[in-house]
Amino acid sequence: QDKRLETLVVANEFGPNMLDIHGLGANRPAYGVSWLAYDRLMTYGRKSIGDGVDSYDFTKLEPELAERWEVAADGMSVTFHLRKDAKFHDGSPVTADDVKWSLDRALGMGGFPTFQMKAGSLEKPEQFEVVDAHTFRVKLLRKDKMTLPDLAVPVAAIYNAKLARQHATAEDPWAANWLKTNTAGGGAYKVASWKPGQEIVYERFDDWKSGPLPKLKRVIQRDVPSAGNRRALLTRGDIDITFEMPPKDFAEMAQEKGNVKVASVPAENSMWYLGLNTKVAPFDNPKVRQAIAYALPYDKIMQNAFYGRGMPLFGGSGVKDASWPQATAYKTDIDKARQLMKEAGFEQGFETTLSFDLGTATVSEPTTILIQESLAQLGIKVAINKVPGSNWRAAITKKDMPMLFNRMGGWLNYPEYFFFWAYHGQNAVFNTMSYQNAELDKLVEAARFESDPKKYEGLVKGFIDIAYTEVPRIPVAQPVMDVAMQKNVHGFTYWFHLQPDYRQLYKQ
Amino acid sequence: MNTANPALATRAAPGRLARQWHTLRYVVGENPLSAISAGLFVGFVLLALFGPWLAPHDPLASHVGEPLSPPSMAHWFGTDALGRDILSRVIIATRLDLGIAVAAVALSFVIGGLMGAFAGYFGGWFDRVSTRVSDTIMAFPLFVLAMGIVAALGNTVANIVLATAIINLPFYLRVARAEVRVRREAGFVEAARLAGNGELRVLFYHLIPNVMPPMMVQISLNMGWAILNAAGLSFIGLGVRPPEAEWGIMVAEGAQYIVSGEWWIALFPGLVLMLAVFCFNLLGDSLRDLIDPRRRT
Amino acid sequence: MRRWPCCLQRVRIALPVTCRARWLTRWRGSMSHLLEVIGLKRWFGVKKGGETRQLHAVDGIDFHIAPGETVGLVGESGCGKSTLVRLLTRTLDPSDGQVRFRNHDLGLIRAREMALHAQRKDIQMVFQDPTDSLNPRYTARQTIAESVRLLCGLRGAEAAARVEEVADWVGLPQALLDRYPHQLSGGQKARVGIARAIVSRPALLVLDEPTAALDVSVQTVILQLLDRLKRELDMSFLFVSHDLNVVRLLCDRVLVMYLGQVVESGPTDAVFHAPAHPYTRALIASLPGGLAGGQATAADLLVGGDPQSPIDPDPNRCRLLGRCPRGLAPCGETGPVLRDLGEGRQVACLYPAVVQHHVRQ
Amino acid sequence: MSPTGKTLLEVDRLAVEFRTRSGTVRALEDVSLALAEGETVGLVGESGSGKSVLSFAAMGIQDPAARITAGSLRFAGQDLLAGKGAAMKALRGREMAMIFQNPRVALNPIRPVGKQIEDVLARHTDLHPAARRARAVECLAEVRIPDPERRYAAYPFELSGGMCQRVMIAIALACKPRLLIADEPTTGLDVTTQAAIMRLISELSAERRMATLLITHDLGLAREYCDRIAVMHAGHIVEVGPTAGLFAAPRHPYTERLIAATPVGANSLDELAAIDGNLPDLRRDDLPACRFAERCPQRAAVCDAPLALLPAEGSHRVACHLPRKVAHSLERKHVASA
Amino acid sequence: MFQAIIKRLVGALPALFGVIVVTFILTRALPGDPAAYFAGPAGSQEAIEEVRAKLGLDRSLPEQFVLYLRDLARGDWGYSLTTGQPVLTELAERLPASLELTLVGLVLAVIIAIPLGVLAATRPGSWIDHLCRGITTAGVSLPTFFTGLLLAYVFYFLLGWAPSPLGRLDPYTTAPDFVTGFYLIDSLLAGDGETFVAAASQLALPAITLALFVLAPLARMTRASMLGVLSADFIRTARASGLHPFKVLFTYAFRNALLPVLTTLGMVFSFLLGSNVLVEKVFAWPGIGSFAIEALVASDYAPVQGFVLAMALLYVLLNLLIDVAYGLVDPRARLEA
Ligand SMILES: Nc1ncnc2c1ncn2[C@@H]1O[C@H](COP(=O)(O)OP(=O)(O)OP(=O)(O)O)[C@@H](O)[C@H]1O
Ligand SMILES: Nc1ncnc2c1ncn2[C@@H]1O[C@H](COP(=O)(O)OP(=O)(O)OP(=O)(O)O)[C@@H](O)[C@H]1O
Ligand SMILES: [Mg+2]
Ligand SMILES: [Mg+2]
Repeated sequence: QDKRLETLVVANEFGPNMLDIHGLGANRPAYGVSWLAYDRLMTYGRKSIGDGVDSYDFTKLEPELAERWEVAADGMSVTFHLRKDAKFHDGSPVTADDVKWSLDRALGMGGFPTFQMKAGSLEKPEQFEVVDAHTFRVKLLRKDKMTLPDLAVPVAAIYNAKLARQHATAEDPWAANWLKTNTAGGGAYKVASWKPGQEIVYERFDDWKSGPLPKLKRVIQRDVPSAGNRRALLTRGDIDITFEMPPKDFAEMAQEKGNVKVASVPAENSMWYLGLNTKVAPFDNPKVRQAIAYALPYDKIMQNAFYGRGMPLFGGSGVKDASWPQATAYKTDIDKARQLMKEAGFEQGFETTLSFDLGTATVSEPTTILIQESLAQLGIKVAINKVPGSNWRAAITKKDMPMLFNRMGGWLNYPEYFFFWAYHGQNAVFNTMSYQNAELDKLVEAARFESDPKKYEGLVKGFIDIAYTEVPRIPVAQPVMDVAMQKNVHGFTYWFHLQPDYRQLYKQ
Repeated sequence: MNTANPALATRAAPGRLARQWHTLRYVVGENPLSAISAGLFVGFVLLALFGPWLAPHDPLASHVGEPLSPPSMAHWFGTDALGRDILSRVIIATRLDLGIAVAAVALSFVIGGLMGAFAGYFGGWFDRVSTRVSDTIMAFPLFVLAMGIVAALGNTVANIVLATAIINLPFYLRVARAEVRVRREAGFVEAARLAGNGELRVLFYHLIPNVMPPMMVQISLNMGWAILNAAGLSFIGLGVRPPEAEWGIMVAEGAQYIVSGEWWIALFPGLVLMLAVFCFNLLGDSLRDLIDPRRRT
Repeated sequence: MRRWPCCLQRVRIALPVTCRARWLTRWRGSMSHLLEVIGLKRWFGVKKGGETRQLHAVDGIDFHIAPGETVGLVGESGCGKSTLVRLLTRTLDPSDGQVRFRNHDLGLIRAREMALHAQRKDIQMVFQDPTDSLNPRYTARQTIAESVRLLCGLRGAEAAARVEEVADWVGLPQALLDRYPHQLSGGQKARVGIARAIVSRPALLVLDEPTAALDVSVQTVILQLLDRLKRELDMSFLFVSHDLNVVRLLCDRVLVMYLGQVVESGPTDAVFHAPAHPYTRALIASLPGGLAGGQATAADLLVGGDPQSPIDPDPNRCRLLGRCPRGLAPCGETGPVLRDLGEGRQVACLYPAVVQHHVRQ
Repeated sequence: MSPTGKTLLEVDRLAVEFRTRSGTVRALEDVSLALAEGETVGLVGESGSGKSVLSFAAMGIQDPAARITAGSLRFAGQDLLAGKGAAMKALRGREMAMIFQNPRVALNPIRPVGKQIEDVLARHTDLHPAARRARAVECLAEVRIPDPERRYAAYPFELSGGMCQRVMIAIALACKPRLLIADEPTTGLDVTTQAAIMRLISELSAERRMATLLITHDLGLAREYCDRIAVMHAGHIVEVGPTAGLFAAPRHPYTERLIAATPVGANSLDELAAIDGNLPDLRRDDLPACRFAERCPQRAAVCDAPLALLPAEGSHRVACHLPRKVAHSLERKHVASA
Repeated sequence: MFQAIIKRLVGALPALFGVIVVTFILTRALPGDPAAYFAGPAGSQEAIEEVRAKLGLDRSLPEQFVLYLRDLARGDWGYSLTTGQPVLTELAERLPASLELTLVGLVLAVIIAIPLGVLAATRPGSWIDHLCRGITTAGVSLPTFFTGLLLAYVFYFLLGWAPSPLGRLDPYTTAPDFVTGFYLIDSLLAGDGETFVAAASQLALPAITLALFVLAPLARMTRASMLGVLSADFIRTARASGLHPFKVLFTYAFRNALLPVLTTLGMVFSFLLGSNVLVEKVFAWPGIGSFAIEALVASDYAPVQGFVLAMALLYVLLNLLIDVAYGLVDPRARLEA
């Protein structure tokens, strides 16, 4: 029985596809592996948000591998002092050299890690400097308030450079191949075994020094693709915790009186939205976009697709503050929508296609069907296109879908961060609407480096207002991170990367 | 022309019809399952034809007020997550599902049947090539091939039909080829040649009409299989697009509600799907009864 | 003789006599032969143990049929009778040799093209199994009508009238014309088969065991029908059978085949009363009633078990060797060839039984 | 040529029916026939007259659809139908054996022929395996199969039709039965092979004083090999008598016609006479008492009266109200002698 | 015999080549862009092009095909991009899971279907016959995923008789040492009864799901061929020789009836391998079917190609096996040397 109390059985829809978060094509569960098997220099603080649920605190940074750190007086560099007793899983000590190698690697691997580092203005290897074995310095390119937070995200994991170098080759200087299937970290958990597509088993690293020793000795994380099965497993007590169920299941389990409880935390900095491609007629016409924003059956969607597991991002009363995400002022008003359509010259309606990612079908499908039904009132004939996951990214990159229902979130909880990627005229992949607005661009760029809170609030309100008036994307709901677990599981913490953190979990 | 084609020979029809009617009655009478399947078949055809008029509700209209309501007098099969009437959706889906099955089977029947008949009759390189083609298709795990085709070409109804037709092709090819080969040497074929029939005439007027019965059995069995196939594709998300009602999708959607106790969402479409396949399978058996009572299965 | 509709004659006359020069130059044999077969061979490739070997189904056959003559062909099962028939009716291509019909070498026409050839209607055939040879999906009328249409070129009412006339001719009641084969009795099916074969009034009718599948009681009727047709329509018959009694009653001349070759031929009575070849003797001896008045002895029966294999037989060896009650050493060294015995008789045996002059009773 | 020994098989007023989808077929009605030891009896008749049904019923291997509705079967005094055919099961294969037409398909295609003989031996004797094998080879030798040792392991498809028929005879005779039923044993074989097989059967039955029921539709064959002949028509035995007498003076019009239709001894086609009409449909409810009546040229009012096999002369018996008088018998002689 | 087997294998080469070509074309036609997929959510156009070059996808199709063939010839089936493992290793790891499931399903089906078929054939037209037919046809009419879900719901969720649908073993049992990859066999080899029971109970529901699906073709074929054989002449001979009814039924009839059943068995097996895809998804079974779906969705060419090729090879081998088995039963069909 003790063994059971120290073992956590997790079921998720699908597991990691590799063990290296820097790897080409690493999926989201791989972030979770990185989070547990590797340490970072710093981590975020935690705060209780009631109901025995914790959330990370993005305003607070706390030590992990670094005991402490100090920002230089000019504000252009930060010096980290590493824990002297920290060890990697193979027993070798953690040194500044490892840190440098790791951060260099994040820049050198290209793709997602590089992109994420760049978000914190970490762009060049020269920025990373080994001072001595246990002292490490990061030089800043500019005074970016996101630099330090960005060193606490999963991408900034610290690798065992000595071990990894043994597996590096000339073509593969970063040992990418080896690290795909092996870990070289010093995190709280070791990967005891991994069978891709089946399960990953973690075992506690008893020598872990970067925080209080976790209570769970062993975590078995199985892939169970069928949500129904996961729910059954949980209800019957065969697993301890599971995620990513249809909202309806969470809604029901939260109501049920059984042995299951549901923790839910609104996911920061993210939203479900209906994107309208501003490069495709008639969505290049703001009136049409507004008409659609008025025609969406918000309440129906909340009730029948989200089962209330989401924060409404509609029906607000205008942009009053800089909080993010916040509600738009739109609410379902077909007459107004008709009026706008008439003004735009589309009284007769038109035909278009609404796409969504098959992987999100549990929410997207009912939503799009409701949208389709509702837009029919404006004479808009919508064909629904389910795009399998593999095609989704290709399609998004191409930006040729006229309408899409999608979810977007950012790790670093700043509105300008979100807007930079999702609305800015640089036209990043996430600007799925190909939206261009010079004025908005200016406001977003300014906000990033604005240190005066008052001015900052003004800038933020400014770009939110533009985005909500022009509505290239119509926010629908802020997703909620739901987790269902046995009542004897405690200590759940919400993290921005949405992956479970077993270090704080315990069974009682 | 008229006399060469038995289907057009109305003069002889009464005797034959009467006889077949008699056999049919016998087969049905002796085997209750055949009677059931025949009844079901008629039912499904009627549903497919008149579904839109029979459905009590608008199958596409959502009723947010009554989502997931269990079967009741108003909604015999209950409603789904969007409050849509499942009975109506099941009824409407009949046309699409049967349509897919019929189209796919017709396609593979015509192409596979002709290829097989030619291969069986003329032999030679065409035989070798078409046998290779069918071997190649058979060497695939068939469902995976269908998945691949739909995934590659896009999940439209046309592509589902195409994929289903392709994986069914070898069966028709083989049946037609084997049956033609058996009969190629039959006395009546030789006799037809002596009567001055050219090769193509022999094939089309004498052989093909005679291999139709075994092909019919194959058709009926394949219909069921085609429906299952389309449903399977829907289940893994490669099926028909929403909000089109299709049995497979409805089951797949309903599957996630089973555990939470909303069994009706998956159960009714699943049952109807099963009934349809069941009916076609039994029908195939009964056809076989009609054709060859002794080898009945 | 019954009056045939003039249309038929018209068709016949209208047929162009395509005499290719080649045929003329190769023309030999006497004009009196309707059909002449010269050195006809048909081999089938069979795969055995990876290599292809030749099965000599018909292995060098010579014979002829005169107009109006009825020739019987007997021989044991598998000796190549049907193959020979198919070669003559041109549904199978010969490997070698000639099939001369009215002095044209029909063997040169590919079997596939024969269907549309002008001579098609002059050689017709009645099949062994009346059930198998009727398309189960055609009524009797459709079956006969097809021949009328394709062979006589008749259409519409003319054709319909013709079908009924032929049905009359073979004694098939009009009421049965609209029945499918499975609704007809064996004798009736046989009549349909015969009717179909004679619509075009062929010069040569080949009958491959036409009564083998019939009951005795029906067989008699069919035989008598055939006999009548032969006389009244002035056709030549090649009558294949393994019922020697039937051959004896119907045929003028008989050919005895063994393993792809003709081993004896001659006028029926003569062959029956004084068979020269040991195989013929055995054949006749095994008839109930026996050889020439019950004098059959065990010595006349074949010994041993199985016949030799028709696959790549040794040409320098008598094919009966091993079953022949005499079987002498030279038989293993020279393959016997057909030689004349006088009185129109031929035999292929090194030691034929002495042929006594036969006195008809 | 009356029965020489004691009666072995006795069929008494047997009636067999088939229930089919289109009505009840009364395949046998009131059939009586007796076989004595060492005697060979021929059973002749048109196709469908019920010869096979009778023989199958005698062996107890009839179709599941068949029902024996009346009559009895006795073998050496034992009632074969008693106790759900228990006696029959005990005797079948040991005391009574049967061979069929189409020997090639009548043997198990995937079992060596020797093994098939052994199966019978294993069932009916208690020979140990080695002896069984030896006996099986011996059986093969008994039916004059050359090289029996080698043929023991042969499969039916490796043997010619004649050989297969010999194997079948070997299987039937393996346990030295007292009764052999041969249902058209030579149909489908070549004339020469046919003669050899028939000789073999008659030699063996003479050797073992075995009663033989030879079923055939070839009158010539029956005439050559049988002591007595029974003529069947539409499920009735219409005439039975010693061979010579029956051929010389057939009493029943059907027998007469049958003989007339057989080309065996005829000298020209014109001598042959066909039998009009077909066998009546045995499903009919209104079958006349004499089932030949509807085909009979001399049908009279009396023909509607019930009918039984009545003695005509010696052991010659006939079921006809108007049998031919001896004097009226056919002029034609069916002996092909000079 | 050996030669004949080689000949058969060589004869299968064209079909295999066909499979390779078709798979190659199909995978390239998949609309997903692997380069876009692997460049990650934030990949810019240049990043995507870079990845494309890395994957060799910038070359012309024929060039890619030739390279692929060359690698195959060297025994290199490529790497799965999603898992980073060599495809062969992945297949070798997952194939036993699928095979074990399929075989157990097949054995289950055979154990039920063949007696049912024989029973039905010995009493054609009886209520037993109709019942058999009804049951088996109902089985084949159920979509496998529906059956699986239903079974899991009833026997696991409602009744609690079956263990959780969590793959090959419950989380608290460790897998036996790898010998054959079949847990049932490996656990027995290791003498670990507990693991055996655990593995067997995990197998039960998915195997039943599969078995239900193929019950019908097997029972139907058994019945038909049994009926055909029972009315054959040689059965009459056997009965006339007084052989015991059981001997007639089994040694004579059944062995002959087995022949077409064997052929069906081969077809059924390849069918099962196909339907595995769905069943594995329902029961979280770590077989190659689920592997193939994932790879297909990720447009990960190498595993899809590898999977199909492996299945095709399996199919060829299976047919060979059946031919050999056929020859064992039927002397007429023995493979000629
Ligand atoms: N298409 C073929 N391919 C190979 N062999 C063949 C073919 N047709 C016939 N044969 C062989 O040729 C030989 C002669 O066959 P054929 O049918 O002519 O004999 P038959 O004398 O008509 O026999 P039966 O009396 O049984 O009808 C046989 O050994 C047969 O197996
Ligand atoms: N299983 C059956 N079902 C219905 N009727 C049957 C069945 N078996 C035989 N009969 C009928 O019984 C009658 C006698 O058949 P049987 O087989 O004994 O004839 P036969 O004299 O042996 O003929 P043949 O010479 O053709 O073998 C026929 O009318 C036949 O239709
Ligand atoms: Mg022949
Ligand atoms: Mg019979």
